Amino acid sequence: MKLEDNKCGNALVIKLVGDRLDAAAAPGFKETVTRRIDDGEDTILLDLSLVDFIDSSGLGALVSVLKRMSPAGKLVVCGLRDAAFNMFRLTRMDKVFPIFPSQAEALTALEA
Amino acid sequence: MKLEDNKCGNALVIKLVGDRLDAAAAPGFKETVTRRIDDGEDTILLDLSLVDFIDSSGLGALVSVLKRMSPAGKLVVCGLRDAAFNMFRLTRMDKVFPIFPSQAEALTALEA
Amino acid sequence: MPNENYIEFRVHAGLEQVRLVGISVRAIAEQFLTVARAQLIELCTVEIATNCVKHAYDGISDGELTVRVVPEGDFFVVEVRDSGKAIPTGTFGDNRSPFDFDPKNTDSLPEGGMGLALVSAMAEQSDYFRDDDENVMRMQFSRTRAVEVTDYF
Amino acid sequence: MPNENYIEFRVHAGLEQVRLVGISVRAIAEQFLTVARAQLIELCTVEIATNCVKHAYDGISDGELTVRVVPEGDFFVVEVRDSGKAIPTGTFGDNRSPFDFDPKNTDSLPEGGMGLALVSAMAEQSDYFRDDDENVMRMQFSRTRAVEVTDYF
Ligand SMILES: Nc1ncnc2c1ncn2[C@@H]1O[C@H](COP(=O)(O)OP(=O)(O)O)[C@@H](O)[C@H]1O
Ligand SMILES: Nc1ncnc2c1ncn2[C@@H]1O[C@H](COP(=O)(O)OP(=O)(O)O)[C@@H](O)[C@H]1O
Repeated sequence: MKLEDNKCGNALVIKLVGDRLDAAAAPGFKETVTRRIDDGEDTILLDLSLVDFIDSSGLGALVSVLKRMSPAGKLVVCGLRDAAFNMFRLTRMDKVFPIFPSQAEALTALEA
Repeated sequence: MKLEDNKCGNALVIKLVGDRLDAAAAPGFKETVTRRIDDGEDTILLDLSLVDFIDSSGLGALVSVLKRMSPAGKLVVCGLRDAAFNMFRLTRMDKVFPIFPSQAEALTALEA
Repeated sequence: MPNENYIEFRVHAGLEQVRLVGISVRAIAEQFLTVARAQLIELCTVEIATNCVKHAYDGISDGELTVRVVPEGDFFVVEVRDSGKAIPTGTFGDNRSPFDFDPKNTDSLPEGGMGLALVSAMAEQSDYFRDDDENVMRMQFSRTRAVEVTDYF
Repeated sequence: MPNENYIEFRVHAGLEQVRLVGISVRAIAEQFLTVARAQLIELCTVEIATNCVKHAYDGISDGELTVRVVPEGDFFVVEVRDSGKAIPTGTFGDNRSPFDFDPKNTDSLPEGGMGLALVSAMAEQSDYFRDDDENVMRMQFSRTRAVEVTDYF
């Protein structure tokens, strides 16, 4: 899976370019995002608007990178399509990750 | 496959309720439409707007009912979706069957 | 080393199964090719699998059908196998096209015999052969060639 | 008489194949169930097939995976088979849910071990058993029950 980075003010926007965050894609995703966090990024917005399938391996990778953040850091997601949103609700992860409809709304909230 | 009949002036509108006109659906389709023709219908509009797959058996059934019409009769089709339209073009049947975008346009042409 | 990147379907040789395999093959083909090309691949798969049900196994209802999809390399390959009757010699590769009709002459229009002609025209390569006691139809669709429907016939 | 209305997939046990089988199973499920239910069925199929690749065959790369879909009767049944290692006794049917976490406590969140729990929760019935030297996971999804995502957990 390709990831596209984009700095917006303090926030690093990472867009997943690919339609599946599954066992094949999870390791690469986790490695790349972990590297960004270790490089000092502490406000991260994951844009999942192209993703229409997340399995437990993908979700595990999301939890991993969340755990990697410093306590003061912020990691939020946006652009969830139906299948991805259902996966968050199914696993109660919608109570863990702040979820925004779009990049714009997420960025406004992160700046506030 | 279910067929819905509807009389509009002189024309009998037959709508295919089902998404495939294939080897499983073709015999029933052919039998029902043939019966209508034998009952005296001579202006028939086939609405294929729900059909997204036609194979050679389906096409064969369409040709069969066309051949069954009296020389003075008219049989036209409308509502072709991409896959169905491609099938007509691929097999040159677009030169055989008058094709209209919608029921309304077909009916106007049939009345003229 | 055999090519490991394949999906093999095994089903009872019935028309309902042909439909579901066709839908699956299209869904897989859409991962590698355009939607329009994937539709053509579904069509060819259904044509050949329907022939297995109707001709190879005619009447005998306990046959099995195997469809193998190999989405690798330059070609998207679909192989359909049955263990029914062989296609009569000369049927496949017949040069007369059923689509060579006169559109104004209703009597000249084909009511059947179009399936194999469609496959010959749409697959970049198609071969029929016997393998032990099985009939195999192997169709290859180019993954790089962008084909317009109007290119055919 | 065995149920003839099945689709069986045979593939090499690899993650790319799991993806394609998942997509196919969803396309078939959509013929019988709502899009949302079909997505859940794809998810469960992928979870179990991924476990075969990662756990049952760990490292050994020449395994095969069989997924059989039976879209008949009141249940849509998906059966996943491999001939790798058995699931350790007690793993499946474990009652502790990985989703029983405290959302405010990041340390309590699960990074793995969610696959089998998802399947137990989403399938109306799921059973794991050995059949000769194969592992079989059999999942049954009700075709009549209309399930909301919020019904789970
Ligand atoms: N798998 C097969 N086994 C035996 N005969 C076959 C098979 N496939 C095709 N045939 C023969 O070839 C003919 C042409 O097939 P096709 O072009 O698909 O048209 P159709 O099936 O509509 O007749 C069939 O009518 C049949 O006689
Ligand atoms: N097919 C299998 N063969 C052997 N062990 C398995 C199999 N499936 C699951 N397991 C074991 O059960 C555990 C839980 O599986 P699962 O809930 O899917 O989570 P995960 O695969 O993310 O660890 C796995 O970590 C593994 O130890």
